[in-house]
Amino acid sequence: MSRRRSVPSKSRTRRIVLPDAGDEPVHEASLTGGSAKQIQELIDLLRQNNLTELEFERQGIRIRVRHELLARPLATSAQDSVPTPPQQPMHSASAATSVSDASTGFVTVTSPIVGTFYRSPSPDADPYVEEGESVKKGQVLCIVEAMKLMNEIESEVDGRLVKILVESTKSVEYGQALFLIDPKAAS
Amino acid sequence: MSRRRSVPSKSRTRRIVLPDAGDEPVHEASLTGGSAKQIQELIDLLRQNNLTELEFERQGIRIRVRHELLARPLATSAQDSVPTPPQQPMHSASAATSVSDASTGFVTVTSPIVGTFYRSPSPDADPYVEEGESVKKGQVLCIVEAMKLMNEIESEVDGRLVKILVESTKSVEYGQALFLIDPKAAS
Amino acid sequence: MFKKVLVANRGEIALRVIRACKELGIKTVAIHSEADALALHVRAADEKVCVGPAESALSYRNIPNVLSAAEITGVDAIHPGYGFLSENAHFAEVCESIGIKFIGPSSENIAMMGDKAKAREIVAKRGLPVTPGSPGELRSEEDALQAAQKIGFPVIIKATAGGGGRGMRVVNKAEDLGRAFQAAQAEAKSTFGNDGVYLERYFLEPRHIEVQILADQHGRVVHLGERDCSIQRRHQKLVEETPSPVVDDKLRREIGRVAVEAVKAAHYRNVGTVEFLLDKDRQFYFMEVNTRIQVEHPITEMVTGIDLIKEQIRLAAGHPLSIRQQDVILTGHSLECRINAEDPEKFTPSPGVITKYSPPGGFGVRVDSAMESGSVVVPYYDSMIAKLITHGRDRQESMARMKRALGEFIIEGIKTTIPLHRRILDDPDFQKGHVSTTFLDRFLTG
Amino acid sequence: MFKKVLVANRGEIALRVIRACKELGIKTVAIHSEADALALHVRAADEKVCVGPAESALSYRNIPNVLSAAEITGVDAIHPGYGFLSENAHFAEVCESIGIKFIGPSSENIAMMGDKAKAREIVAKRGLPVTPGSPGELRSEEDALQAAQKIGFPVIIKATAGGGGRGMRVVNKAEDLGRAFQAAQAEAKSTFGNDGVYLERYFLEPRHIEVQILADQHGRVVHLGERDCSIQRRHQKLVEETPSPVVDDKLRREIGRVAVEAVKAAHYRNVGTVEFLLDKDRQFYFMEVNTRIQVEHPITEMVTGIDLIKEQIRLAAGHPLSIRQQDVILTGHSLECRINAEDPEKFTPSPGVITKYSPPGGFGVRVDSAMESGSVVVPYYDSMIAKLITHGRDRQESMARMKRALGEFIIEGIKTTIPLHRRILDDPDFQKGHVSTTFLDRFLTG
Repeated sequence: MSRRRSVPSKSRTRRIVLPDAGDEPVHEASLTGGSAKQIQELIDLLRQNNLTELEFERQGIRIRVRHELLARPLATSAQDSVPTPPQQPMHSASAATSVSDASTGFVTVTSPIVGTFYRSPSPDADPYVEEGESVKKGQVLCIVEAMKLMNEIESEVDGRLVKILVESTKSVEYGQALFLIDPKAAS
Repeated sequence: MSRRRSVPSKSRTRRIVLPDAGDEPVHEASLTGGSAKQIQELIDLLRQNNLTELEFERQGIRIRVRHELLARPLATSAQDSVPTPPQQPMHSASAATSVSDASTGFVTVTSPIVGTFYRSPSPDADPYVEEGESVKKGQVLCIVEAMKLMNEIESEVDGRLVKILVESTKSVEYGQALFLIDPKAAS
Repeated sequence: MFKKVLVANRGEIALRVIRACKELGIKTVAIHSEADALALHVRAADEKVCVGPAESALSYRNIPNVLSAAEITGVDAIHPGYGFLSENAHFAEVCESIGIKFIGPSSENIAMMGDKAKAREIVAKRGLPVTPGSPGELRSEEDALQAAQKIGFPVIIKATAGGGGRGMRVVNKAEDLGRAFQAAQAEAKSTFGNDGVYLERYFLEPRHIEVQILADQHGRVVHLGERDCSIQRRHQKLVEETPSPVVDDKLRREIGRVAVEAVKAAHYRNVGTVEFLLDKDRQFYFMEVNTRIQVEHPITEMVTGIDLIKEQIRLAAGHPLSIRQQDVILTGHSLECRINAEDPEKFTPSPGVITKYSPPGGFGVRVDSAMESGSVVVPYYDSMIAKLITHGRDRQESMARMKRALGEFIIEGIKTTIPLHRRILDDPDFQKGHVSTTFLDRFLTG
Repeated sequence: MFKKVLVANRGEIALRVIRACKELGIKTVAIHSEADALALHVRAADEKVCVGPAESALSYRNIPNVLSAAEITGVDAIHPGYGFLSENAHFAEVCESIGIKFIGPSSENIAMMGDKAKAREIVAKRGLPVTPGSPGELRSEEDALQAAQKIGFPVIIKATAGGGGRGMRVVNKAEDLGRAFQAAQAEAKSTFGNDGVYLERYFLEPRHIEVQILADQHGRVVHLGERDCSIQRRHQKLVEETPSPVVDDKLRREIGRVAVEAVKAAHYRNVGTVEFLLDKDRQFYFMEVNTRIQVEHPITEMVTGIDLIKEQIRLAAGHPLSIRQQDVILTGHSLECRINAEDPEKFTPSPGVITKYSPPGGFGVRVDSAMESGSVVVPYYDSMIAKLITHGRDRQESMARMKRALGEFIIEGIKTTIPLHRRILDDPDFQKGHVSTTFLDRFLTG
């Protein structure tokens, strides 16, 4: 899980009265029993039914379980019954900001808050990190500004930054994917 | 198709002004192309899909296509793919009052009108016919009284009356099954 | 009050009647064709009887089977809905003769009002305004020419037994009259089995204004205000509203008074609708009386709070009117859009399975429909599958609500006229209320 | 008027607000938790922002994320609905400070009315009837004993910050008072973080009567009649109606005047509800002011024709009241049944997938819900999934309509309270209007 630090903004155009966002237990919740069980049921379904893909979509819940063929050689046919873990269930109650994708091995860094995404600490400064560069656990990757507070988003793995998924100055919602990191490429 | 004749009722408690029910083209309509095509589609579906049973049910339309195992020896397994014709599609636009069931070979005599079913011409008379008896084409099987008119329902096949499906004096709706006749047992 | 009523119809109006009966504590019997065995109106009723195959002539309009269904289920009364047997004077007469109450006017009322020329005559005799035209049926071409010259061209020739635009001919000048007269007679004969025709002044951009009336057995009559049904395609109404954007209080009082006098002149009973034509100079003319509940009755219910079907049943049961004219208060504005299972541009029917049906809801929104997810729109009957009705404090609010509700209405699997209604609601002329019966033709071609 | 509004809620009330905004031509932003990504309120809005995981404390009640969502989408105003942040004075204050209009009363209004003992004091000072009780917060057991002896037993001890039945203790005699006082203090402290308690006379079979008010920025206040919410289970309303079967015109005028004076005394603005207790002798006593739109607001809309959410938005935008007291006309009678996803006998929650959802329709029936076939009732939030509202010319008609609509309402896949509502509607005491807040307990145990 990535951490964020709140630092005061340099441009204080509006007075704000806010509880310190850092005090909110936003990323303390764990995956609830309910959704974990549902995901397990889908995995079981996939396994029992010899399927490669199983999609479950309902209002309020969207879960997708897919088997990536490229990840490993297959035993007999395309109808391999061994499932992979679900890719980032949207219904998860966990505020996890990094999710590992078993098919690619990449770690997805997601936004733990709603705000505006900045790749650099100020408009004229260099970006914190570029695609292809190595990143260390605890290294700041970007800022998400929320209510004039600058929240630094840190990497929580060592690895190589494969992809930046959001343009600087764009707004991001809770859980939105920001970066892909390849932890196997840690230098 | 069975025929009916309108005869005046003996008990004329109410004066009625009615077009002669016999003039209505109630049983002249043929199976519409639309429903016949849908049934054929289901049969094709069943054949292509190697199923024993296929049920199609929607508001306004209910079609059931089933393969009766007892009717013939099976080629390989219970999953025989040869379909039988549909048993009396309810959606049929035809006002057929006799429908042949290919699995049993029995002919079902249905009511061409709405009314009250009587097995005998008058309360103290003998029934027109009993189960197990032979019937001839054109023989009166029962009366369906509608609006004080006694409509005689005739058999339109030779055969043996296997089953009487409605109790005397009960009301019957359009298309309701009244008798089963086995035409193979014609004497 | 009746104990059990047979509903001799299908679709939304059958469900509408069943709902009213349930609220009155009356048991219901649904009839259905084989195509409608699983329809919602059948499941909503207490009992059901199959009366024939899909074709309505052999089922819903099959008088012996419908009456037999009424007899074997022991009902007190039959509600005919609209269409089918609702304006069949013979059916009403048979019901009367066998002691089953026909929920509607008397067979005499139906027969008299069914003869359009006769109805005009009765109303004109009372000194009420009818469209200038021939005094009665035209006997000859000479008759026609004389009448046309008296009222001035253009004129329209109509069948006395007519309806739905058939048997009609517009004539612009005297030399075309002879041929048009003969053609109209021939068409009337072949369509209605009656070659009677009459002639009226033809108005270029009239509005269709109709007045809802209620009349009890004691001769008391009230009217419930007007409906503006000017948005029509080939004489089929598509959008209706009340109050009309062009009818003010003074005109409403006048036209209401004329409607009441017209039905009084005809000794009419039960619910009915008096149809008028309103020209550009705000002159109104009697056209005809519809002797059934109308498709568009809900908009009147929305602004008056009066349940017309319940009132109709009570009147048929011999109850006196429960309201006086001064009790009728029109509150706000109401619109109805008829949702048809049709291509919204070509108007070709679109039967099939409704794979998803999700009606709009919330304040001021009413849906009258017998559809749900999985319903089948069969090709044998009318294509109207739902009526979307909104009510607001004023016309602006009820239009805004209609737009929002049309946006929420999800019907998948078939094509519907919802997109057309959204376009009409966006039209500046419609928004300003500047419409006539020719609006939709121009709208569709323009 | 606002150009874009963020709706800081979910479910039917979020959809209700979005519908009102659409009709006013205002763009909408939905927020949602991860559990509600595909919910109807999200799809109905113009924009959407995910504000956190399923738990409402981390999403719908997460002030920084909700305000960030408002900032990144550039809205002018936030509508809080009911529950969640709707009565959070701090949230309203932050909105005010950053220039985003909180659609509701001021943060001062919320804070003041949130302190139940304080609100009672303000109203009592104005000479208006409050339940006999301690003048303000009780400081000690001696205080409590003195107050109780003055007003007479039984008494009820309540938390000043309270609500929903928590922190309450009924005391029948003096010797039980000490222990109850301590227990209530401890419960208040642990539930609300505030051990303030006060004491009132305890009425045995009171009715819960509340008055809807609207107040503009210029201090003008109108009331829209009362709602009778006596059918409750553990202080949760289940069935509401207006007008109350026991309130006549005279009592309505009096209670309305007191409600208006109470909110004037508190300099209250926007919509609000003044709750009263009505005893068997038809004496009424002020209880508290709810500073939000209420769940049961639709029944007032049905009888007044006034869209309360639109009115609330207009008032928040600074518009003066569009209606005067004499313009408020109550027409007919309206009932609301809250349909909860609960076992109708044990009241255990019943989350799950709604395999079939088919709402009732027709005249006088309104459904406020954000459910459809395939919707998932998630276990994280309130169990109310639909509000079924009927309107009729009188109480008899609206009850008959409710019975028929409950019979039509199909919700499959989960359990709902529909069967309970049908039983309540069949109860002779309910039908006669002979109910109090203890009705449901007796009904369920009897």
